[in-house]
Amino acid sequence: MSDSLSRMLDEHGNVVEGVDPATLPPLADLLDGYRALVVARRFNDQASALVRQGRLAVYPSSHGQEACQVAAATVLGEHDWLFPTYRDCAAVVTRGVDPVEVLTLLAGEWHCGYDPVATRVAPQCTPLATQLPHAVGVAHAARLKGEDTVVMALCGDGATSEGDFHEALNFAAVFRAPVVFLVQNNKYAISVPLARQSAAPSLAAKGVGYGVPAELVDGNDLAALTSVLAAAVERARSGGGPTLVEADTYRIQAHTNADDASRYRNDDEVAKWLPRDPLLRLKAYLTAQGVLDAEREAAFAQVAEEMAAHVRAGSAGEGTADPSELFRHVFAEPTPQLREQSELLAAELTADLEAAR
Amino acid sequence: MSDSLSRMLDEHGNVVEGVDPATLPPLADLLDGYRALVVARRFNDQASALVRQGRLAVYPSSHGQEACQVAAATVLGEHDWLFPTYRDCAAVVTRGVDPVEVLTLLAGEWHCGYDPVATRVAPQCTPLATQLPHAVGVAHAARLKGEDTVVMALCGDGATSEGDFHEALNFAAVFRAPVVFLVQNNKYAISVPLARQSAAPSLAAKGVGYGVPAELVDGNDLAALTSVLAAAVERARSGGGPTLVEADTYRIQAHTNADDASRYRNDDEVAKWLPRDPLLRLKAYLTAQGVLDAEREAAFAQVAEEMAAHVRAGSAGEGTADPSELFRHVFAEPTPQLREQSELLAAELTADLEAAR
Amino acid sequence: MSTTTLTPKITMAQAINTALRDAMTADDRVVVFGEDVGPLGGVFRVTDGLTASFGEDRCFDTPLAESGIVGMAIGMAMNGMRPVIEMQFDAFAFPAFEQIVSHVAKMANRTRGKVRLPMVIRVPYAGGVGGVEHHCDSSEAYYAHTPGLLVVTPATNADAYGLLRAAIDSPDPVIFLEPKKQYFSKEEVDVTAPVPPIGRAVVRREGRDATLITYGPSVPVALAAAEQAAAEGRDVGVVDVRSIVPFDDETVCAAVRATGRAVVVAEAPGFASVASEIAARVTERCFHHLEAPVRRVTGFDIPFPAPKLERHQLPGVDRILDAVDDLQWEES
Amino acid sequence: MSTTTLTPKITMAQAINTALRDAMTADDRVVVFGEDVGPLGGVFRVTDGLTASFGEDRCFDTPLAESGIVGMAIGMAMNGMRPVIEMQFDAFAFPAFEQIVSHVAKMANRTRGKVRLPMVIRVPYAGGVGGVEHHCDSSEAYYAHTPGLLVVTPATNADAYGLLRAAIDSPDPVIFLEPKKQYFSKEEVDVTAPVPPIGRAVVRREGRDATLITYGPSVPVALAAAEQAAAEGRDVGVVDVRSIVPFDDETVCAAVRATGRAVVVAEAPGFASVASEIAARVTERCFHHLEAPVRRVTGFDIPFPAPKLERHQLPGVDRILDAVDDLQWEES
Ligand SMILES: Cc1ncc(C[n+]2csc(CCOP(=O)(O)OP(=O)(O)O)c2C)c(N)n1
Ligand SMILES: Cc1ncc(C[n+]2csc(CCOP(=O)(O)OP(=O)(O)O)c2C)c(N)n1
Ligand SMILES: [Mg+2]
Ligand SMILES: [Mg+2]
Repeated sequence: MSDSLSRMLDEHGNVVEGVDPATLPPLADLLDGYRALVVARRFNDQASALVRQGRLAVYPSSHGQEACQVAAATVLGEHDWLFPTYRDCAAVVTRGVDPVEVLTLLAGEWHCGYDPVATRVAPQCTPLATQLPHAVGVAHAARLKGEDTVVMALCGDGATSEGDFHEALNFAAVFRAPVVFLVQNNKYAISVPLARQSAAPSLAAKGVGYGVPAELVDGNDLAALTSVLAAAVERARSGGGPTLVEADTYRIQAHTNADDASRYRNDDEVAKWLPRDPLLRLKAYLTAQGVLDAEREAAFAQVAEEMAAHVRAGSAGEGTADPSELFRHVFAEPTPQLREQSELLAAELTADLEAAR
Repeated sequence: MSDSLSRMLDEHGNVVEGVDPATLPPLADLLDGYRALVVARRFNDQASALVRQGRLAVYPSSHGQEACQVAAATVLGEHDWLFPTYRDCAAVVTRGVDPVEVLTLLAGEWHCGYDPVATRVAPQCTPLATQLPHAVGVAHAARLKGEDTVVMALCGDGATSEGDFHEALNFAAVFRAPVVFLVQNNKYAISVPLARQSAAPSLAAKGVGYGVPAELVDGNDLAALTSVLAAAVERARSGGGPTLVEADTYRIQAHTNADDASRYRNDDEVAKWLPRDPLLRLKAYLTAQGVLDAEREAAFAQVAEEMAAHVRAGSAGEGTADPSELFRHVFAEPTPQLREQSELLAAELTADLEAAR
Repeated sequence: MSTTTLTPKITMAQAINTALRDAMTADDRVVVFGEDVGPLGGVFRVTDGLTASFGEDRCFDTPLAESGIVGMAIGMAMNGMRPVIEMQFDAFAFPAFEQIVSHVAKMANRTRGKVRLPMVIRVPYAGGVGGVEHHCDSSEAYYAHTPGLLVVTPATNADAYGLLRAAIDSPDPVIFLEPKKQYFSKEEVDVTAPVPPIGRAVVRREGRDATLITYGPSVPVALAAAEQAAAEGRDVGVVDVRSIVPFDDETVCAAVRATGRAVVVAEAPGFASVASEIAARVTERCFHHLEAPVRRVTGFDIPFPAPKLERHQLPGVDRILDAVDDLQWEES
Repeated sequence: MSTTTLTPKITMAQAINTALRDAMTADDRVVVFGEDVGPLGGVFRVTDGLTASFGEDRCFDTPLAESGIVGMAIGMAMNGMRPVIEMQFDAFAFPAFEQIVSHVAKMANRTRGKVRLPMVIRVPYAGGVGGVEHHCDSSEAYYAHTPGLLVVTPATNADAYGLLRAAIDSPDPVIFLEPKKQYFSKEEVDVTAPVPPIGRAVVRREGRDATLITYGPSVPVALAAAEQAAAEGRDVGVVDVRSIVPFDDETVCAAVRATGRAVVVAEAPGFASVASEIAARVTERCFHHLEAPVRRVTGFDIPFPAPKLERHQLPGVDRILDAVDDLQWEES
């Protein structure tokens, strides 16, 4: 099961041969999903634009991976948790977190922007794979508390090489923790191609070594992704333990704006993936099914534009950047040492102000 | 291939049904192997006795795992490397290192006793799984230098849960490094049983996730172990890359002398494994083949006794324990700081001596 | 579950065990896990009987992976529990270093206090037990240098009980360093005494001539040295730091100002250590009270030596007294 | 492969690149690997062109796993090579902490010198680049506190070249900390100059009134502060430590004894830091020459702040001058 690719819609939006159309997610859900894809794409593009304008420090875009982003968020219930990486802003946005808050960290703040407990979204994680054991912990705690919470934990192909990936998968399996691990295999870890990352037949193949059921799915096919992930979430919720899902996708853009992808891959390779765009195929399918027309498309674009305008407006400010906050959250109660240091800084700032007069 | 158990000799020393007796290692090799088993067993017992006598700080015995110990060492060529753990003294002895040197660390010295470069045996490693990436490095360096060295890297079932196990297997696979990983699955990590360590169908199943061929073998059957490991060494030597071998065996004694196994397992479980003793079955086979008789058995016992006497004699002394050595090897050239500290200690010791007069 | 009464004489391991028990009884969000802490009760028997008393869900063994253990504890703390985890030996916490430094220490700050991690990482530390390599490291400097971690180390069985209760109650993550050589030494412990606050040093012995500043396994050694100094006519005090982070400047500096002479005593290698910090900050704050530079008696800057040589590494009574002798008495 | 000539003005990244190139040319046991160091040439372009010049076997990318990278380097060093590995950012070396502390630092001692590990771990470190979290840590204290590691940090492009050559030639493992904010600043570098020995500090500026002791990214800041102090009539010297382990007590203490006043400047959080060590050891050795306690200007004990606030964390000219002003001038 882990070596064959699950796909429902082909690149042209046709239902793949052998797939019973009745097994596709309901049209209404796919239409919602398509809207989310449009918003996610717009979010990616808007954030990249903000970087170019110098209003955002850095942005790792999920352009081309929006189906993974949308599916990961939409299969979750209200009380479920999402554990995103730095590349998963669009998933967090789809989950319903204010897109301005989502960009806080990347805008140069020291904090994650949103309230992880209220939103049930962990801070976007930078050190690779380190969030995966946290996801297991949240899930195991939920199980001990008798709650039916499920945790969706995201990582990239590169992150699967880290020891923490291994430890998290193994802990989840041993404790039958309700976690779904979604690996977005976008074929690159910055400049390092998949072949330098793994010699396995697939990343899904890693499930076997933990006794974790695994599935390889077309990462640009929202229908297939949603089906596979929803099933995994359901199994986790009903006590069936963790699942590993590998999404076969591609990083269309550079790692971040700071990266120069031409140093390690050629445009031909990218060009081959462009027709596999997750939006194109779902649009084709929904159009053929008669539920998507120009009007609806325009309505979705409108929603996306409003989101983008909100992001632009929200990113205009200088942010909080109150120096006293430097000391406020390190501990519940600042230590005497931090109080002293905070006073030192305050005195400096006062002196600066006075000098500036 | 990774889920079915390779076995050549059953518990009674009969060739297992379906196995062509011609595929067994040559009788002469098995006879040598048997002698090595006898010596290894004697070594384990002698070391345990030294602990009881207070002449050795601690000893993690491989009693019952001697077939793994012997096979791991004997399949290697002169220039190959062995990477043992704290439990693999007997493998190091089989490799030809002076058994007194092998016990150095456990006798309370700060160093590993033997010269790793001269013996091609890495220091016995305590932090679990951490030696596995070193093994990959030695192997990769050999490959870059055009040498046909193979590296045998040992670890336990518990150690497979560590991130370093994962990283080592993956690096070995990606670089096609000539390493054979032998996991001695003795069912316990101190008190923690295999079921708490892994939910996988087998530990060999982990190979798939790295694209590393894997084999599950009866760890108490020297014939099967030798065949499987020798084939893996040959594949590695000829450029075929790494192999993962899981040896199905059992830790007959407590974790170390300091451990009380009755707190976490009962004697019945142990009793079940006693008839599967690696010595018994090989002895029965060789006797039936007519190459082992009482005289030969006595000769082997004699060799083992000589080794044991040598160990007892060698463990009598107080060891080097020269305080100036504390500073001598930290860097090639002691730093000014270490020189100062060394002089301080020397002055103290001189003062003590004078005070004692 | 036994109810807690005034225990006449118990070992430090038992004091910690009792603290865990009492905390688990008082608050069912407290869970204990790690390697061999379940049926075995830990290699030092510190968690003895907890699984039997509280069940598999409250005290359990994990797979053998320290980063995973700390990482899972982080997640459980995020989801409302209060994990108390054990690292089997000091050096075996190092695989979890990234989780500790990049997450345990920083989660509260990163989330502006929305996600605090009320977890305790118990680490048996330091030497004096004749352990083989990797079993005797004094790793407090790594943690103390990392902003966001509270670092606490008891020197008495009463503090082992009290400070662990305080650590478990703390809203912030605590690295709880247990001097393993004291696990089996017996002392009276009044578990009904008020829980001491984290962040307060304590004067273990008053002294007018010089002050020994120390913590954890070196406290009994410093007390023995003070005892011997007294026999030799010098009145030496001992301050037990107890809480490395936060640091109690007030108590420590008051003691040093009163004597004008100080020696910092700790097992860890001295370079860039907690002892360096104490020496530096005491000097900064008490400079004009000092008759002599603050001396340090610490481990040498070498890997922890094997049993046969460890007595040379550990700060002993003689070395401490030599340092006290060095405090330029002739000039005063 | 270009032969090396006197290069007029190159960046620190280029100086390091040239050092790698020259070392690889001089000794084919030198191999370079890590994350993205191959075709990409590293995220800071420090390894630019090495794969093209020396081939895949001499400079290559690895899977994404820092413990594996350090572990593999250990094995390669055991087998006769001289690996120079890159940790992509300071905080991303933490997953390798166990390998560094338990093996890199201890292998020579454990084998009585039979297995030395001539390897270099390059770590771009410290702030000043407006990086997001985990990208600006100053982690030198962790390494400096660990016996068995040499810890070196250049502050000039010439030293970046020279010290890296020395580090690669060293029979012992070296943590080579590169002040990343200086990667793209240009200076003249004479690569034909003799390689400086590891372990020697250098006086960057003579001064009679006070001494700033510093290293790495804080050296230019200290020089700027000294410049401004001069404008204000105070003659302040600057010592660049360069080598944290071994530490050059001689040079540092000579400078301090001459002035009687010292300020230690470093970016890392101050608690239990290298700055603490320097303050403590300078005080121990120069006590009677000191007119005032040695002051420390360091980062606060907080997680490294985000771009918008990092200027408050970094020791700046004003804060250094305030500390100099504090050195009790009225009394002398
Ligand atoms: C522990 C750690 N090491 C290195 C890095 C630097 N780094 C950031 S992203 C990245 C590549 C990650 O690749 P992948 O996991 O495939 O995710 P993607 O960026 O493709 O989404 C690297 C090496 C890091 N963030 N964390
Ligand atoms: C990193 C690390 N964590 C913990 C330990 C403590 N410890 C020593 S042996 C052991 C169990 C190892 O089990 P396994 O790998 O199955 O090997 P076995 O002892 O059975 O041969 C543990 C937990 C250690 N040595 N290293
Ligand atoms: Mg990727
Ligand atoms: Mg085992």
